[in-house]
Formats: sequence, C-alpha cells, structure tokens
Amino acid sequence: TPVLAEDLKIAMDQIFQKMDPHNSNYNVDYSVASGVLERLITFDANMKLVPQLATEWEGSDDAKTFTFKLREGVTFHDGTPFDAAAVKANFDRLADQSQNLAKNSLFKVVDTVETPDDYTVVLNLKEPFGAMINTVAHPSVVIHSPKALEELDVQKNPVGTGPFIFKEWIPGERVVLEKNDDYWDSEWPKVDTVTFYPVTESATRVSMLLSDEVQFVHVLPAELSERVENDDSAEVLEVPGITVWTASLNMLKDKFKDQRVRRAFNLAVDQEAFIDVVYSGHGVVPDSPIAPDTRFYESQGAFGTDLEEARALMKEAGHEDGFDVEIWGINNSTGVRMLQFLQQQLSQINVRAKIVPMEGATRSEKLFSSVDPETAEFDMVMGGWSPSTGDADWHLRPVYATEGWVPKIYNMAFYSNETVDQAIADALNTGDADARAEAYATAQKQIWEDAPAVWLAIENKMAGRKKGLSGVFQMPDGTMQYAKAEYQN
Amino acid sequence: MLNYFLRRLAAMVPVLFLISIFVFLFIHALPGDPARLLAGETATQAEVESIRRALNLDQPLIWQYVDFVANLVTLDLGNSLRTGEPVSQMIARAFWPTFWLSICALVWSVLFGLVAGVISAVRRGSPGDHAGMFLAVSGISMPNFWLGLLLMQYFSVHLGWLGTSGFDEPSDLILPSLTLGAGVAAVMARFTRSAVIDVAREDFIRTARAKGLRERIVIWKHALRNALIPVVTMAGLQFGFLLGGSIVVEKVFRWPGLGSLLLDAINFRDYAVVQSEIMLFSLQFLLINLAVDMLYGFINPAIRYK
Amino acid sequence: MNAEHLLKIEDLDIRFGKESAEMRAVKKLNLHVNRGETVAIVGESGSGKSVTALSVMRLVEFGGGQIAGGKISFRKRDDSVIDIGSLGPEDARLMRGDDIAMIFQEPMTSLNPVFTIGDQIVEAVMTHQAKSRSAARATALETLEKVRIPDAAQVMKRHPHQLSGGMRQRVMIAMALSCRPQLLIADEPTTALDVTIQAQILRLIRELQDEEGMAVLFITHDMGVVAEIADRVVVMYRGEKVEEGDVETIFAAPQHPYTKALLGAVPCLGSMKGTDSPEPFVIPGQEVAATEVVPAEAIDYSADPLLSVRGLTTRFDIGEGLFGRVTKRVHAVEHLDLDIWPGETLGLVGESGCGKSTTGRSILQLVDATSDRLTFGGEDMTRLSASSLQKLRRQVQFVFQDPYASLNPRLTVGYSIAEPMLLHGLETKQNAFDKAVWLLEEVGLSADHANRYPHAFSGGQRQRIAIARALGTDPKLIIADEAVSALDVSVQAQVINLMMDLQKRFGLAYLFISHDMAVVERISHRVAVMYLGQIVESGPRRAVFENAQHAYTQRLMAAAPVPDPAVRRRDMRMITGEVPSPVRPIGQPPVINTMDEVAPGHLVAREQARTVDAA
Amino acid sequence: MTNSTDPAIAMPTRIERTARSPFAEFRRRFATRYGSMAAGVFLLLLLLGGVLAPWILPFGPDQFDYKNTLDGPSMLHWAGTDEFGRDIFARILNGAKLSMFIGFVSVTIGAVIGILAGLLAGYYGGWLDSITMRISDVLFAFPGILLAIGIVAILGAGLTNVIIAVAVFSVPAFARIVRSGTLGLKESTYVEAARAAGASNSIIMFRHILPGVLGAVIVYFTMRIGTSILTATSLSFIGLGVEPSIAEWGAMLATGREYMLAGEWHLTFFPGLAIFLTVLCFNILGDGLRDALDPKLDDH
Ligand SMILES: Nc1ncnc2c1ncn2[C@@H]1O[C@H](COP(=O)(O)OP(=O)(O)OP(=O)(O)O)[C@@H](O)[C@H]1O
Ligand SMILES: Nc1ncnc2c1ncn2[C@@H]1O[C@H](COP(=O)(O)OP(=O)(O)OP(=O)(O)O)[C@@H](O)[C@H]1O
Ligand SMILES: [Mg+2]
Ligand SMILES: [Mg+2]
Repeated sequence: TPVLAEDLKIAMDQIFQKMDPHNSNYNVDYSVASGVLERLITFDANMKLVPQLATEWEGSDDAKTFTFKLREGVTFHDGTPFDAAAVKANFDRLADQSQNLAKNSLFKVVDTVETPDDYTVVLNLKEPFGAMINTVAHPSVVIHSPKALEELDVQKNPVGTGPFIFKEWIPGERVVLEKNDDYWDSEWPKVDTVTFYPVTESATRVSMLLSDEVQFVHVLPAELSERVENDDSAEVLEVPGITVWTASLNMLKDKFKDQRVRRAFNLAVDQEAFIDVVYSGHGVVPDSPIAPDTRFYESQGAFGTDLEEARALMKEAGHEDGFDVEIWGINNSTGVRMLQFLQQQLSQINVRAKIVPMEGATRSEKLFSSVDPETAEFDMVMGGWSPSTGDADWHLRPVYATEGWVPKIYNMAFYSNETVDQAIADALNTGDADARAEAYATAQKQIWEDAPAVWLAIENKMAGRKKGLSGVFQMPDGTMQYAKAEYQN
Repeated sequence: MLNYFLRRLAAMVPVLFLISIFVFLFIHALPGDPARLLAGETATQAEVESIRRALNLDQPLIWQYVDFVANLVTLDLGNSLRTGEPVSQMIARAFWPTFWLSICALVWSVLFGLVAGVISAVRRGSPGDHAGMFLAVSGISMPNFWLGLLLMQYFSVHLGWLGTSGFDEPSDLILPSLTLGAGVAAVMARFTRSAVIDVAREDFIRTARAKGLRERIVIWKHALRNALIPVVTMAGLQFGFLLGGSIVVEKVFRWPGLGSLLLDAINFRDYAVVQSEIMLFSLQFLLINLAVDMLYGFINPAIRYK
Repeated sequence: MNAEHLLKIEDLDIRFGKESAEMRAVKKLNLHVNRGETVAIVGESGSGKSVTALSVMRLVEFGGGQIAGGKISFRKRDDSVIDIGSLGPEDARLMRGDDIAMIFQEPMTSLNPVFTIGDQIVEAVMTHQAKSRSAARATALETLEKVRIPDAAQVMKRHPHQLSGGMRQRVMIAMALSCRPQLLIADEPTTALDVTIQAQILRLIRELQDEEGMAVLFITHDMGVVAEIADRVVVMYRGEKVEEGDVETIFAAPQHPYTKALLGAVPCLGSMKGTDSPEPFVIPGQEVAATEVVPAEAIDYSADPLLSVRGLTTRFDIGEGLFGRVTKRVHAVEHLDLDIWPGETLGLVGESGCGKSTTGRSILQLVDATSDRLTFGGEDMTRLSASSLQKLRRQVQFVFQDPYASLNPRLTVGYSIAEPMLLHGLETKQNAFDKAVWLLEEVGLSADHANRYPHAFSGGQRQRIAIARALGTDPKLIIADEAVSALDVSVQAQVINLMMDLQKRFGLAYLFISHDMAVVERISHRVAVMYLGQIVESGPRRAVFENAQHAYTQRLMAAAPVPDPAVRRRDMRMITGEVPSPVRPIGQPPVINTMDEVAPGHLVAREQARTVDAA
Repeated sequence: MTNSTDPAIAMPTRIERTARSPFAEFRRRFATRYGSMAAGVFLLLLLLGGVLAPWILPFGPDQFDYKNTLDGPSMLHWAGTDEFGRDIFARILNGAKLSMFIGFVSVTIGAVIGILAGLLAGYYGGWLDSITMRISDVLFAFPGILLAIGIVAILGAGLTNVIIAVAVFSVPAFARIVRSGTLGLKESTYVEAARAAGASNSIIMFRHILPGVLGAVIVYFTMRIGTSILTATSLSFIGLGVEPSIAEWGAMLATGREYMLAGEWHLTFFPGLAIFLTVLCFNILGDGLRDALDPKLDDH
C-alpha cells in the first residue's frame, strides 16, 4: 500500500468562482470554504444540525426572534477575536441589499441584528420565518473576520476561524490551504495542507484518484463508480442525496391542466429504470416532493409504474392518441440521457416528445431571465432542486409555491395551489417544529396529489476516496466537508 | 517585400477593429445572461438583479462596446465578470501553458508528419506507405478525449510514469501534446506525402540525382523544399488553431490554458474574457499567416508579392 | 571490353509503360566511346537519344522507363569495369556525377526552382570532391565564368526563373563540367545558345578533353556542331542505330537513306547568298512537293505594319537581403523598336540573355513592360481591355522557348493543342480534337500521341507540339522563340517548310527568335540583331547577312559552325575578359543606341566605347 | 483583316483517331485504380446498408431494452448494447447515412466555397486576396465552440446546423491551401502559355491551376471528413450535445465516453471503428483520385 502523505488533495467537479460564500451560489465554493470559514451552525453527514461557532440557539414561538450563544475563545486567522460583533458584521453584510451579494436573499427577512453581550447574537426578523435556524446553517452563511471584510477583498482572500488557513488561489488551477495550528478545537486539524483542484472532466478526476494524485474526488459520476470500486486502494462513498429530479409540467398549458394527464405521466415513467439508466442504479425513487433527508419530509407513497392505468387515464382525459410535447433539458450527458429516457417512456402513452437539450447559458436565459409564464414555450422542463438549508421550506417554497414561479425562483410548472401556499406560509409563521411539520405534511400531500411534475429520482451523492483517509466526505446537499480529514496509517 | 510586410502589418489595425465589432455583436447576440449564470440556476430573481447592477450589465450596449474598445486600446482589457480579476492577468497566466503545449504538439507532429509523409511518398504503394495511411487515418478519426484518456490510463494510472494532468513540470507536457498533435501529425503526413509525390517526378529531381547526390539529399532537400508550400500552409493553420488552446485536450488534462479559460468564460458569458481572448486569437492568426505568407516567398522565389 | 573502351553499350533495349501498353524506345543498340574521344549521336527527333543517355546514367528508371535488355559497361578510373545496368542504387549514385556527368536537354526545367544557381553548382562540386564550401564556391564561380555567364558572382545568388534560357543551359553545363567526369554526356547542350557562346562552350569542352582525357557523348541535331567537334558519329533512327562511322566518312559518304536525308537537309550559312526572299528547305525525296509552292508574294512595306513596337522597355528588379530590397535591375529590353508586316518573317538573333524571349513576352504583355507604342493590326495593345486583349491573343500566338514547361503536365497534348481553338470558339469540341490530331501529324508526330502527356515525349517532340498548338487558332503572327532548336535537321526542315507554306498561303507573320544563323538566313525577310537589350543592327536579311556592319553581327557570322568536318576551326580564339551584363545598379540606365541608316532599311547602331558598355 | 470565322489553317479530311477531353482522360485513368474503386464500393455498400437497415436488422436504432443495458458484444448484439439497451450495431448501421452525410456534405460545401475563395485570392492577389484572407483569418480566430453555440442557439440544435457550422469552419482551411498552391502555379510557364493562347482568367484558374492544387485539396478533404464526423463528439464533450436520440456515430462516441473508464469499451469502440473505416475508405478513394490527376504516375 502506498504511503499517504500528510497533504490532502481533492479534485472538485467545477471551477471555483468566489472564495466568499456570501456571494456565491455554487456548491464547490461552499465546499472549499467550509474548512476556512465556519458557520454558527452546521450539518452533520445526515443533514442534522450541529453546533459550530454557536453553542446553543433558539427561536421564539412567533418565529421572529432568534438567539445564538457563541463559542468562546475563538480567534480568526488574522488574530481578530471571534465575538458577537464579528457575527453581527457578517449578518449585517448579508442583510445589506446594497452590497449586491448573491445570498442576500437568505437574509432579506432580517430586520436587525442585536448583540446583547459579547457572545450572544439576536436576529430580529421583519416577519415570521420558521426556517431561520436552517437558513443560518446554510453553507453560505459563514463568518468572515470583520477585519478582513473591511481591509481585504474576501472574494479572493477569505479569513475565517476554520481549521485551515487560506494560502493561495490560482483561478482555474488550484486553491491551497494550510493547517491552522491555533484552531479552537485543539484535536484538529490533522493534515498539513489541503489543495483543491477544479477538474471538470470526471474521467480525469477518477484517474487522479487512482494514481494517487488526489485522495478525494468530489462528485463521482455513477458510471465511474465501478472503476473506483474495483481499485484496491480506493473506495466509493455513497449517501442518499436531497436533490430531487423532476420534469415539471407546464400547468398553464391546456394539456396539463388536467390532473389525470399529470398522473398518467407519473405512472407511465418507470423510475426504477430511470435510475438504472441515468445513475447506473445509484438513486432512490421519490415518494414525496422532497427527499427523505430533508427536514419535515413525509412519505406519500411512490407512484409506481402502471402503464395500463396511465393509458386509461389518458383516455379518460381524451388523449388516447396522445399529443406533442416539447421537453427542455440540460445538455450535459446526464441531462441528455434523462431527456432520451423520458422521450421513450412517454411514447408508450402515445405522447410524442420533442426533446431540447439546452446549453447552460441559453437555458438560463430562456428559462430564468426572460420567461413570461403566459407565453412560455416549453411543455415540460427537466430540473433538479436541492435545498441547501436542509429544510423543507427551501424546497417547497421555491419549487411549488406561487411566489416561486420562474423566472422568480424555480417553480417551472407554474403550479399554484392555495392549500400549498397557505401551508408553506403557516410553517414559516411559527418556530414550533411540530406545527411546521404538520404544515409541510399538508403541503406535501397536496402537491403529490396534484402532480405538477413527473418525479424522477433522488440521486445518491457519490464520491471517491483513498482508503485510509477519513473525515472527508460528501454531503447529501452536494457539498463536501474535510475539516476532520485524517489518515490512518 | 519589406513594403508588403509593412503594409500587411498596418492592415491589421482595421481588420482587428472590424473583428472587435463582429465579436462584440456576436457575443451579445448569444442567448445567455451573465448575471443569471453567475447567480446560478437555483438563485432567485432578486439575487440576479443585484448581480446585474454590480457588474454594470444594465448599461446600454453601445457604452459597453466603447468600454471594450477603450480597454483594448489601453491594453487594460477590463475585469472578468465572473471573478473580478483583471482579464489581462488571466490571459497572461493562461497564455504560456497553451503556448508551450502548442509548441510541443506542433513540433513533434510536424516533424513526425514530415518524416512519415516523405517516407510514404518515397515508398509509394509499399506496405510502409499503407501502414502510414492507416496510422494517419487512426490519428484523425480518434477523438482527442479518447486518445487522451487512453494515454492517461496507460502511462499515468497503469504505469504511473507520468502525472495525469495539470501543468506543474515539463514532463506534464508529454501526454497532452501527444494527444493534441495526433491529428496534426496525421494531416501533415498525408499532406507531405501528396506534395512530395507531386514533385518527385520533376526534371530537377533528375538533375539532382545526376549530380550523384545521395537519395536522402535528393528527397529531403530538393524534393521536400519544393513540396514545402502546402506543408507550411497546413502547419501555419494548425499552429493558429493550437495557439487558441484545444478545449478538449485542456479539459481532459486539466490544462490551465487559454482553451479552458475560454470554455469557462463562454459558459458564464464572461464577455470581457471572451472578447479579449478572441482578439488575441485573431492577432495570433494574423501574425502567423503573415509569417506563412512571407515564408512562401522564401520557399519559392517565383512567388512575388506586390 | 576493349581496353580503350570507356563506355560500351551492347544490345540495349529500353521500354516505357506497362506491359499492356509498352513502348520500345530503344532497340538493340550497340555503341562504344573511347577514352578522350567525342562521339556524336545524331538522329531523328524521338529516336531514343536522350533515353539512351539517361539509361547510361541509370536515371531512366526514375522516369518510368526500364532497361529491358542489353549491357552497359563502363571502365572506372581505376581501370575496373562495371556493369552499369546491374549496379545497386548506391553504386549507381556514386558513379553519377563523378564518373559520368550529364547535361540535360531541357535546361529550363532541369534546375531546381527554389535554390540559387550558386547553391546548385556548389552542391555538385561538394558531392564528389573533398572541397570546403568556399573552395567549392570558387570552383563554381570559375566554371560559370568559363561558360561566359555575365556577372557570374551575382548570378550565383539568383534563382533559375530569373535567368534566360541560354543562361540556364550554361548553368547546366557548368554544373556538369564542375564535376570533372570521365565521360560527359551532353544532350543538345547548345540549343539555346547563340553561336558565339556555342563556339566558346565547344572550345571549353575540347580543352577539358585535352587536359583530362574526358570522353564526350554528344547528342545534337546540329550538323555544324557535329562537324566541329565529333570524332565519330552514330546515327539513330526510330530507336535503332542505323549508321556509325568517322565523322569525315559520314559526312563524305553517308550510307543509310536517313543519314543521306539528314545531311541533305542541313542548312548552310551562306547558301542564300544573292537572294532576297526566303525559300523553303529542299527535302530529299520531297523536292517536287517542296518547290511546287505558291510563289511568295512580295511584302508590301508601304502598308501599315501588322505589329509596331516603339520604345519597348522591360526591366526586372533584383532584390537582396531578407526583405528583398531592390538594389539592382536587369535591363532586359531597352527602348526596342520593331515592325513586322503581314506575311513577313523577322528573324531576331542575338546573344544568349540579351532579351529576345523577354521581347516576345513583353509584346504579348505577359510581363510588365513599358512602351511608347505597341500596336497590333492598328490597335493599341496597351489600351485594350482584358477581354479584348484575350481575343487579340488568338491572332498572336507564342511558341515558348521551353516547350516542356509551357505544356500543362496534367493535360494530354491533344487537348493542349485543341485548347486555344476551343478558347476562342473556333471549332466545335469534336472538330478541335480532330484538328489537333491533324496538326500533330502535320508536325511529324502521330495520332497515337494525342492522348499522351507531355512528360512522355522527347524534347523535339514537345517542341513540335508547341508549334502545333500555335498553329491551331489561325493566328496572324507567331512569335517563335527557339521553336525548332531541338529538332533534327530533317524534321526541322519539314516543320519550317510547313511554317513557310502557311505563311505564303495565309499571310502569317513570324517573329522568329533563333540562334541558328543558317535557319534564320533561310526563312527571314528581315533580321534584327539584339545585344544587351537593344537592337544593334536591323534590316533586310540580305543586307544584314551579306553586309554585316556591327561588330557583334560580324562576330555572330564568323562563329556560326560549318557543317563540314574538313573546315574545323580548332584554333578559334577564346573570348576572354569581362562578360558584358545587362544588370545595372539602380539609377544607371544604359546609354540608348543611336541608329544610322547605312542602306535603305538597314540600320546600324553607332558603336559605343567599350567603357560605356561595361559601366 | 481577314474574316476570322473561316478557319484558315484548314484540315483536309476528317481524322479517325482523335484526342480525348481531360475529363474523359481522368475517368479512364481512375478506372484502373482498383483499390480506390473497392473503397468506393465499400462506402456505397455502407450507405446502402444504412438505407436498408430497418428491413434487414432485427433491432431498430431506437429500440430500448432496460433489461439489457450496457451488454458487451454477443451473438445477438454484435456490437453490444448501450445504456438504454439499444443495439449498437443497429445504431451504427442506421447512423451510416447520417454520419456520412454530415462528413461528406459539410466538407463539400466548405471545400467548394474555400476553393473558390482561395483560387480568386491567390490568382488575383491584391485587395481581393487581402480581403478574402483576412475574412478567413477572422473565421479561424473565432473559436468553433462560440460559433457552434451561436448557430445552435439561433437556429436550433439541428443536424443541418451542425453541417453549416462544420462547413463554415472548413472554408478558411481550404481557401488557404488552394491559395498557396495557386500562388506558385500562377507563375508557372504553362499558365503563362495558356494566357498567351488567350485563355480567360477563369479558364486559367479552373483548368490550369485548379487541377494542380486539387491533390492537396483532396488529401485535406478526406482527412477533414473524419474531423467533421467527430464534430458531434467534440460538441457534446464541451457540453453542446445535439439531437441526442438520433443514431449518429459522433454522438454515439460522445455518450459512450462516459462508460469508457468503467470498462464498457464497446460503446466507443464500434462507432469509432465505423468512423475509422469510413475515413480510411475516403482516403483510399481520395488517393486514387489524386493519383488519377497526376499523369506522371501512370506508369506505375
Ligand atoms: N516517359 C515516357 N513514356 C513513354 N514514352 C516516352 C517517355 N519518354 C520518352 N518516350 C518516348 O521515347 C522515345 C525516345 O525519346 P528520346 O527522348 O530519347 O528522343 P530523342 O532522340 O532524345 O529525341 P529529341 O531529339 O527530340 O530529343 C520518344 O518517341 C518518346 O516519345
Ligand atoms: N524574371 C526575371 N527576373 C530577373 N531577371 C530576368 C527575369 N527574366 C529574365 N531575366 C533576365 O533578363 C535577361 C534577358 O532574358 P531573356 O530570357 O529575354 O534572354 P534571351 O535573349 O531570351 O536569352 P536566351 O537566348 O538565352 O534564351 C537575362 O539577363 C535574364 O537573366
Ligand atoms: Mg532528346
Ligand atoms: Mg530566350
């Protein structure tokens, strides 16, 4: 067995955009930052909330005031002490609309940030927002050194409290981090340096892992997992994901106004086969609009595949001979495979699908910038949503609430149901977990009933890792963590 | 000739100017909204708007063009929309890896192509000639990624002789330049072969033989020099291409070059970077083609430029 | 092999083409050359002379031919005898250039266009002689000067396309001689040389023979040259040797009918003494036909000339350095005046490189030239639109000095001949093809040849193809640039008779550029003598030939070889000293000649002081 | 001047044997290149197979079978199956028409335009040359991927659009190749002779110069066919997949690439082989054409 270095090298699947998660929407950026910049609250491997820079937290019943007790004895890499003022500086920054930060939207509800003492921070919201704790745990809500915020361009030079100190970033090539000897948790870190490489080509990523140039590969396409598994020195990590892939049905179009048609579509598609073809079997059939690992998930029972019934429903709806649909998708290989699969499956109920894979930028323009609900050309759109807060709110609201209609957020079905909207609002109005669970259960049930989309799959998140390495793993939301990296020799 | 050279140099300015207009219009006509792309698919519209304001993308097009040209003239090139880094710095960083890669690829492939081409021409119809054709056709019909991954699997993963990817040391050049050059070598070989066959029967080749020159010299000096024009044309074309960075090879080998930079920039509609890169490519092409044109005159003195 | 034999060819068979379409170019040829001896091969155009020479060099196989039978033996310097036919490629190579050197028939295409003249000769020297580069340069320069290339040092830096036909031929000669071979094969080495230089070259060859015992296999059609230089003569006809003997015997008592015909057709300078108008050749066996021609109409010199040229000037820039900065200029044609009347032949003679071909090309506006006047049939050619110029070119046809290069290698010769007719819409396609075949036959080739490509012909055959092409469009004027120089005298006579016949019947005019004084005497109405880009003497043929005034004209007359071995002029003086050159630094144009009319129509340039000339 | 419609130098009788036109000559010469003929026949057969595939094969190109995805080659599936369980051999044969069409048509369009541009530029020189060549410089400098995105975005991800893109991109290369040959040939004596004989510029360009540069053009053409069949491959590599469900060799290669490392070699191998054979045949065919254009090679 090869001798493993005390350096950790990681290949990521995308190029890095910004070193400042406040201003990024990309998982890679969050992942890289997670060892340098810490959050008040974070997730464990199963998306359960765990303390990081906050030791305790609580929300008021009206879901308008949230209080965080901070960890003491922590200093930033630049020597600035970590305290309530530092947190306030960051929260204010996030809430400040004039900063034009990408993640400003998460903190739009914040009214004021108070610091009753050095280690307590209180968030006062403008309106009730039951998902605030999970929002604060969002991977983008990190705490920069206030000094760095003032003096440095944190997009390029992040200074945090994490176990690793940012050293250099050569865009397109690598990011290098160094061990923080003064980390507040004296047990960590256990590796000397961490280097991240953006490697967009998955085969190259895997090759790097196999030739021990990197010890961890984040985002391992299912097709390649076998290759890693077959290698003696490497292992495949697989966790259930929280990204739900759907084909939204444009409910403003006549053909999809009929619930029978939408149900028929769900029944016609064989989700098991979909997972086999698209993810080489590494996925889960959805049985709710949100994934099992998302907070407040409630199973609704999978649709299953029943061609007979699907045909019957179509006939009932007067579409025995089917109709033409245009399906928009993503033009990467997985996206193209999804489209082809869907096309073939729908042909079984006589639906003739024209599939349109779109280049990323074109898709974003057509779908998210200039789209007008009334005149949208598409009949169906493929898409996947992952709630990075791990909370049902940040899945149900953007994808199924009326306020989420594209281009605003991600409701590509133009689905609008009062019950659902109400339930989502109710859940936000309270800080009480039980009440929220109940509201979300109602919403999930209603959405499942209405079937505004064909639910296709929840892909497992896979990663490749050298044997002997621990503490580096991928998260269900698509990010990864490495703060507790350690080699066992 | 000097005159011609200077005139061609001067003519580049308006050409580049036209290119700048063309490029600008083309890029802005492409669908895709940089603000939206930067924000990401799962961003809300409000997030997108704030990014748009931050990047001045809400200004009228004509001003954006004026900015672009002003940047070009001052060689400042502006900042990347995506990272905010100065474009000139990004290009300067990506230029050399691509430059070395193209030089290596070009050198081996042209040399190899020439030798293989000449040998097949001399042995026209022999098994060697057929083998050459076989190789050349393989070279051209093998997609770059295929060859690249194959080489990587064998030399890096299996044998462990070379690094898989990235550009940290000179040996990292080997696999990517092999991959990149394969197609060029194939075309060069076929081209050289054809050109040498064309001249091999000329009277002056007979004269060269009559002098008692070694067959090597007859072929490599007398025949090849006459056959060189199409070959140099091809090499010039390929070099121009290579200097633009091969997206596929750079992607497979994680090469920090212009091709990768361009791909990212296009994907994110990073206008400033795309425009500047294309201007750079244009300039390179103009220069290479000028050089090739001047070379014609040296290779064949009967070609005159007025 | 006999001890004196240097080269011995026995029963040589040479074939071309695949088995199905085989062509036997040489059949059962026997031949030998002794040490120090000069053997001339004469023979009909296309009879296999060049091919024989190529097979001795072992070069014929590179041109698609093969030695199908027989033996070629050669005695090396160390007295060992080798069988050339069975040499391996490397031994054959070592022999080439060192033991045997060859001057090729077509100098225009035989030089590599991309290397300078100097490099090409130096390379030949260095291949076989252990000389340093600079020593080889010196040798090259010396040899070039010996073959009287003007401004040799400068010409070394030039490329072949910048030289005249004769200059290229001399470069080829220099290249072969610089190797100092034991056997020199000279295939029509003087076709493009004026007689003064020709004499010089022959003299040079003889000197080398005397000095080093070099043997020469001399292929030529010029019986004057044969008489001048050969010890023995071999006559070839249709791929076979038909006669062989001492030069005196052959000339005195030819045996074979072909030899007789050949000698009967030899034009002889001075044979036209006392006549004003040209006369066709008398071809043995065809006397009746040849004399039974339409009586020549007298040329009406009071009418407007067909072609009128005044002040024609063509200069070429010579660039130097990396970017080709122009420092010097070739004054190829300087202020040239010419008139040609319908039905008239104007013979243009002059030293090699004096600008004859350039004159022709300038008249047709194929090169950039300036002129005070350039009219054809009353039309100002310089003012014509591109399309009218193109139409006018039907009436002026040009036979290029280099027939091989002037034929498109990718077109069959039949098509090449038919093309001008088709271009001008003179004939339907089928008719044009038929007429092409007919023309081929008229110039002594056969219908079979129509579908062959230029590379499969002999030098003389290509020349005739070029003539046939020019005749196709029914032109008014033909500029014939050394058009018959590679033809054996019998074919030459036939072709010239054809040309004269057409002239009489249809009033064709010729600008006949040639160095063969006897031929020029025979066919010209008027003659112009050119020297360094300018006309130095012009006038009616009789006046110029019988009363040459200018020194250069006189030299030409004197240097013309006499086809009689009895009157060899072995003692002729070698011209030495600076060779006058048309290359001048920029801003120093040559002095324009002043012409005096010494007799009606007979103009002679006032002699310039030599110093002016050389400046 | 005499009446020029009446040919003066008249031919006495009709001649029995006559000359052949260059084209007839070319046909005659090509007819003896058996290897090339065989290659041509193979291509035709492939094309025919492609046309007849729906009738002669047990599988359709779009016949899904989720039970048998990614099977290796077997007696039933000669070239194995892909990730949808489609028979790869059936897809290859059905894709023959399309791939050969993309390869051939697009390059032909590019070649025709390129040849014209190159001839004109090289022959006339001057401003025409400058303009043509600078346009081609721009086209060259313009990254193919950008143009592809543009075309696909504006015209849609159709096959014809790919063809247009490939065609546009081969124009400059052809133009440069032809131009360079033209520059040399236009100074040759036989071109001068043709001009002296009264040939118009177009005749000179097309009859005297073009055949001389055609050798190089043919070589590039046959090689370029390979490149253009692979266009779809490179496009989808950089994330610009086009018409995914259509059986087309380039696209098949592209999708197969995902499975390459996983050991499913047949997904890329067989389409690759098809491309290789096709390009090889085009090359052999091209060599024959090239040789037929060069009379000096006749005697071998
Ligand atoms: N490559 C070839 N293919 C076929 N025939 C050829 C080839 N080269 C020469 N010939 C033929 O061989 C014969 C002999 O040619 P050769 O060049 O020896 O003639 P020659 O005696 O030198 O004539 P000339 O005095 O005209 O130069 C000619 O009839 C010619 O047509
Ligand atoms: N393209 C050119 N560039 C430079 N010099 C040239 C060029 N063409 C011809 N010359 C020069 O012009 C002069 C005249 O050449 P031209 O070919 O007219 O001579 P010529 O009288 O036909 O000689 P010959 O009898 O040897 O054929 C020569 O000195 C030659 O070197
Ligand atoms: Mg000959
Ligand atoms: Mg001449």
